[in-house]
Amino acid sequence: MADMSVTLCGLRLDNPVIPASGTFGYGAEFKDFYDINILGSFCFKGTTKEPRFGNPTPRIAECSGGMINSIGLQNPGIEAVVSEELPNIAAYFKKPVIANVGGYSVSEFVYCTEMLNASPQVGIIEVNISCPNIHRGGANFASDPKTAAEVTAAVRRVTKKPIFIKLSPNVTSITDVAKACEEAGADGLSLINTLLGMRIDIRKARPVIANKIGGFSGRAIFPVALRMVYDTAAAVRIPIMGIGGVATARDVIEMMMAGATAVQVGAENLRNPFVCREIIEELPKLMAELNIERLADIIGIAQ
Amino acid sequence: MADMSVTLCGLRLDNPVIPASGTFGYGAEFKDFYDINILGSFCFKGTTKEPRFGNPTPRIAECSGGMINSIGLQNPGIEAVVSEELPNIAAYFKKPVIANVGGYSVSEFVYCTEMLNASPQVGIIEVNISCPNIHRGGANFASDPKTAAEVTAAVRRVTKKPIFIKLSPNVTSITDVAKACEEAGADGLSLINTLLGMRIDIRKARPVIANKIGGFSGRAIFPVALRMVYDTAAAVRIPIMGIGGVATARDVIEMMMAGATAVQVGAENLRNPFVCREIIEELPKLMAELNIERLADIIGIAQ
Amino acid sequence: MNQVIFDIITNEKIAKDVYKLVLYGDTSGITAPGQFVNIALDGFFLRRPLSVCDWDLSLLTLIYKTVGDGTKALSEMKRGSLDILTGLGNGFDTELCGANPLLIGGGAGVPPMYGLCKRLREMGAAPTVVIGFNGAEDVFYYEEFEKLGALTAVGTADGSFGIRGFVTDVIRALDLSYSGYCACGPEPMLKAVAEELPHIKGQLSFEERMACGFGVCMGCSCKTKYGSKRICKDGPVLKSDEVVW
Amino acid sequence: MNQVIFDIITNEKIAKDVYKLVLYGDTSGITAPGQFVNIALDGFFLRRPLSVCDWDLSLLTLIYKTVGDGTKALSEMKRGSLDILTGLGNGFDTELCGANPLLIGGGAGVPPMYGLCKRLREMGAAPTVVIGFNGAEDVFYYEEFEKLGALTAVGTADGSFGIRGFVTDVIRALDLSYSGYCACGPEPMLKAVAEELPHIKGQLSFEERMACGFGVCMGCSCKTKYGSKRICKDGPVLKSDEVVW
Ligand SMILES: Cc1cc2nc3c(=O)[nH]c(=O)nc-3n(C[C@H](O)[C@H](O)[C@H](O)COP(=O)(O)OP(=O)(O)OC[C@H]3O[C@@H](n4cnc5c(N)ncnc54)[C@H](O)[C@@H]3O)c2cc1C
Ligand SMILES: Cc1cc2nc3c(=O)[nH]c(=O)nc-3n(C[C@H](O)[C@H](O)[C@H](O)COP(=O)(O)OP(=O)(O)OC[C@H]3O[C@@H](n4cnc5c(N)ncnc54)[C@H](O)[C@@H]3O)c2cc1C
Ligand SMILES: Cc1cc2nc3c(=O)[nH]c(=O)nc-3n(C[C@H](O)[C@H](O)[C@H](O)COP(=O)(O)O)c2cc1C
Ligand SMILES: Cc1cc2nc3c(=O)[nH]c(=O)nc-3n(C[C@H](O)[C@H](O)[C@H](O)COP(=O)(O)O)c2cc1C
Ligand code: FES
Ligand code: FES
Repeated sequence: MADMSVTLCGLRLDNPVIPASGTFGYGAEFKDFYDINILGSFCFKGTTKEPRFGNPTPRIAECSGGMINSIGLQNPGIEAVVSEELPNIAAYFKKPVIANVGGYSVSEFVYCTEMLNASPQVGIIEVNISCPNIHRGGANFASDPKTAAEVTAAVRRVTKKPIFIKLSPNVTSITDVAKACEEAGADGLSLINTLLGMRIDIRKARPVIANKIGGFSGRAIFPVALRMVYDTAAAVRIPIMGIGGVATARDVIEMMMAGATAVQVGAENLRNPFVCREIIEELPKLMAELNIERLADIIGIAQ
Repeated sequence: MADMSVTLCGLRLDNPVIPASGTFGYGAEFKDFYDINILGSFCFKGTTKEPRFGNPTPRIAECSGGMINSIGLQNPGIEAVVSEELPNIAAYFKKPVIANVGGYSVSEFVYCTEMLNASPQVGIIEVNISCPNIHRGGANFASDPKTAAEVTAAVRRVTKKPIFIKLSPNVTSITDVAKACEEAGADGLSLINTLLGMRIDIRKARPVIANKIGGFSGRAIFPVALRMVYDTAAAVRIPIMGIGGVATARDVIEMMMAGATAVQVGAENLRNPFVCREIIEELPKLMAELNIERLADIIGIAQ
Repeated sequence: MNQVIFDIITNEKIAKDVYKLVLYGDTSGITAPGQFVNIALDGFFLRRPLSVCDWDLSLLTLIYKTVGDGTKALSEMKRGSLDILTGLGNGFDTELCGANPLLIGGGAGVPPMYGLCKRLREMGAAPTVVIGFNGAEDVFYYEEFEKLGALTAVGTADGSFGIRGFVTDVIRALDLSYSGYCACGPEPMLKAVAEELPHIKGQLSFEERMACGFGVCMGCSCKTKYGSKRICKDGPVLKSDEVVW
Repeated sequence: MNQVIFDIITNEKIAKDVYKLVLYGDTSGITAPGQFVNIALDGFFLRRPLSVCDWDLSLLTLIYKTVGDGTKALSEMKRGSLDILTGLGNGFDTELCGANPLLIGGGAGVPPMYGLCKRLREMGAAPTVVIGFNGAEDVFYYEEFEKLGALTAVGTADGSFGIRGFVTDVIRALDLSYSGYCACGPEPMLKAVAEELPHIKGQLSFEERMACGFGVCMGCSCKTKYGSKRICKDGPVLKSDEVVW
């Protein structure tokens, strides 16, 4: 039997396949589609301090091989997540989950992280720093190694849970940001978040998305994500979750060979709700074809 | 009859469709496929001071909706371009062409530009600054507003021809680089060049491309290019050539509505050598459907 | 929600740019009229949501207008199979309709009214149907509604068929009283209907750009008087008294 | 170069992972054996280059091995049409082959040898054919070459068919003299052949990852003694005395 297990900061996952934040809700809908306990883990929708309705609609645009979203971090707020969603999840998901945390100020990240400390269900906190910093004129925390490190250090101080900083691809050097986060105490890195993208409705001569610009993801971005995982894996020692355009078992293998310890599947869940199950079923076959006995052995071997 | 003409820095083009540098050679192969004089213009392969063989092979990898190339600016050198290729082109292309110039130092850009001054065939010089600066530890000229402006100013001093600076998408803020180039005297901007990308050969457990990382382009990158054209058009006053993933007349319209005055078609020429002709034939039909009488009227209307 | 592979039985033009698609497969996921299905199309990243027009144990009827590349590609598929997620959304609550409900459909919003009308007739109700189109060439399913035994009135914006005007003009012309209403069509039509019938309990079916269609992405959120709802999961049908216009 | 829509006539397995594809369409773009065609496949960005195995006025035969997703998808197409660029590359120069040339094909490099052998026989030459495979289950076209009236010898790495060993072992076993040679196969094979036959004029057909296949992208460049050449346009056939190993 093929060994698909991987270990992320001491957390052993049965396999490296993890639905990405924002594409799996809290798992409640998916648990009716298939037994989600087959997953390595899952990462739930990004949570902020206050409840947020998010951006105006349309929030979705289609692209060749992908989609643009502009949800604007709609979520019920960290209190409701801790008091309602986490207990709900406990009823149908028996493994540790990954909590994705967003924020518009350093203190918001800290607040949300502290709120999660008491939940044994939360195995990893993923910190989504691709949000505008309202205290610095709206510059994105993820665009500058300094602000990225600032958030990392602040969150590090308030939790003993493993923290993964989720990086943005919309930067000149993702390895600079990655190294700054590592130095500031990150246990791991998640990359990548969405690329900035847009589409125009040629009949209306205006952007499809109400907010004009949104986050582009799906199969189309895989080569961009892969090169960032590859470069970052060479630049840091902490583990990486590879994210971006993953849709097949083959993509999982490429991501791991590039240096990812686990792999998240995002937009593909929305078009094919069974994709994670399909990947988990396909992986052992592909491993056999490639003579891979332990999946963990291939992490970074293309470096 | 639909009016497809556009004017780029005083240069009137019959239509905005221009094959992109590196995907059309010097036009010699394409002239056997169709009458290339139907094109607005064409942009020939990037030229450096010395002849270059380029990178080791494999130089090509396939992606979902696109491809990665790592040609490494293979070209016969500016002298051969001026003394052999330009006279060859004159025999089959009757309109001004766009000369794409590369360089690994400011002086190389200056040298190549000066060499083109005497060629009346060259209507526009496109300066590809997505090359490593060998005098500054290999940092890319396009990654920093300062070095981008330095190249622009140096080239500006030595030519009266319109210069378009070709920007890289692999930056945190393309508008900062764009504004720096505008201030330094650029007549226009071409964007975008390729995204950094990679693929791994899972059977060999190593990158497909000999140089590991290459330039990702094709349909997949269209939403990224469109948003950069949109943002840059709002930030500068000089005209923009929109490039990246363009494959249909519809894409041309989106690019122009976002703010492009002309549009270049790259990788799609390689899979469908007739794509530019198809777009030029399709444009008047789509204009009629959308009630567009003069194509030039839609430039930037989605802003 | 079920994922089902359906076989195309027929896919024919029934009006200007409008096609009727009849599919064979497992429809057990569909539980109420006004629900929708989400269709995967080769070469397109997102699925295309279409309302259930009619269904029985093994046949599913959809009616769609070709508006963009996806629906155009669908209209060219004359045989083969389609990967479809079925039974999405809440659908209309027939219990809330009463004995003589009014059903209003505008353009591409007409199809779900057919399945609803059929169920209501089976339940013994006497629905009145008002459907609106731009012109005569756009009209479809007028006779089908009549065959169900429903009083059916058609309005066209240019007056080339039935009564000239919008569905609200037709409603005014009929001047009947109703136990409730159900409507599907463009948002300005839904708003006009709600304003026209302020004292009647209504159910309105909304459209929004969707990514998943099954409630996880928050792409289709909509503010209501009772908080945020997902058009794909908590809708597409909202009650008239919760809608924030 | 011509762009032609070909109809699939047959597409059958002829050996382990090897398929023979017969197409109907305009072959006038093909001017020499050893040229290749470039096939567009739905859902794949780049075309797939395959050598011309055989052709007449309206039929084109290709033989391919399924190695990845593209060739696998091709092997599943049993009918329909294909968008193909034909007549790419230089091909073998039959004039340079002389009266008794040696043709050497290894694995997926065997197909172009068939068209070449046929033309040489038509010109009155007496080619000897040496083809190499991994094992008996991989062997194809042995009888077809014999039917052309060419002395044909097969080698397999595991000895399960013909002579045990590589094509160079077969060449040594035959121990004949030749007026020239032509070879197509994996690069290590081409190199071994060139070293085995240093005094004979050879033509060697190379492979490289290609984007355009018609000479504009510089994706397939290769250094030769006489400068850089594009495998797709100046090749795929290079002369033995220009190759830099
Ligand atoms: C719940 C629901 C039920 C629907 N039922 C029907 C029906 O029964 N008959 C019918 O003709 N149409 C119906 N529509 C509208 C139909 O989904 C769109 O016309 C269709 O998706 C357009 O696809 P396209 O590729 O042709 O257009 P494009 O404009 O090329 O599509 C681009 C993207 O925008 C989306 N999109 C475009 N228009 C709409 C729209 N009006 N609503 C939602 N998404 C849109 C597409 O799904 C796709 O993701 C329904 C929509 C929803 C949300
Ligand atoms: C001039 C020429 C003639 C050829 N003739 C034949 C032939 O007659 N029969 C045959 O079986 N094969 C032939 N090949 C090899 C054939 O092109 C590849 O096996 C095929 O492209 C693999 O596609 P895939 O999608 O199955 O593999 P994948 O590995 O999934 O393809 C990914 C990408 O790599 C390229 N690629 C993969 N392997 C090769 C290769 N060996 N050479 C060039 N590109 C490759 C593909 O074209 C595609 O762009 C020829 C190659 C060249 C260059
Ligand atoms: C609809 C949608 C919502 C998302 N919401 C979040 C979020 O709340 N927090 C976050 O860190 N990333 C979010 N993402 C980004 C994904 O988690 C992922 O990083 C990105 O989409 C790239 O992966 P993909 O190409 O597989 O989609 C969202 C993506 C999508 C498509
Ligand atoms: C094979 C290839 C070679 C290229 N060579 C050059 C070049 O020499 N100079 C340059 O400025 N851009 C070069 N480019 C970039 C293109 O001109 C274009 O900016 C990019 O590919 C994005 O457009 P596309 O998505 O339409 O391909 C090359 C692209 C490809 C695919
Ligand atoms: S479309 Fe995803 S939640 Fe409604
Ligand atoms: S593949 Fe483009 S030049 Fe050879």
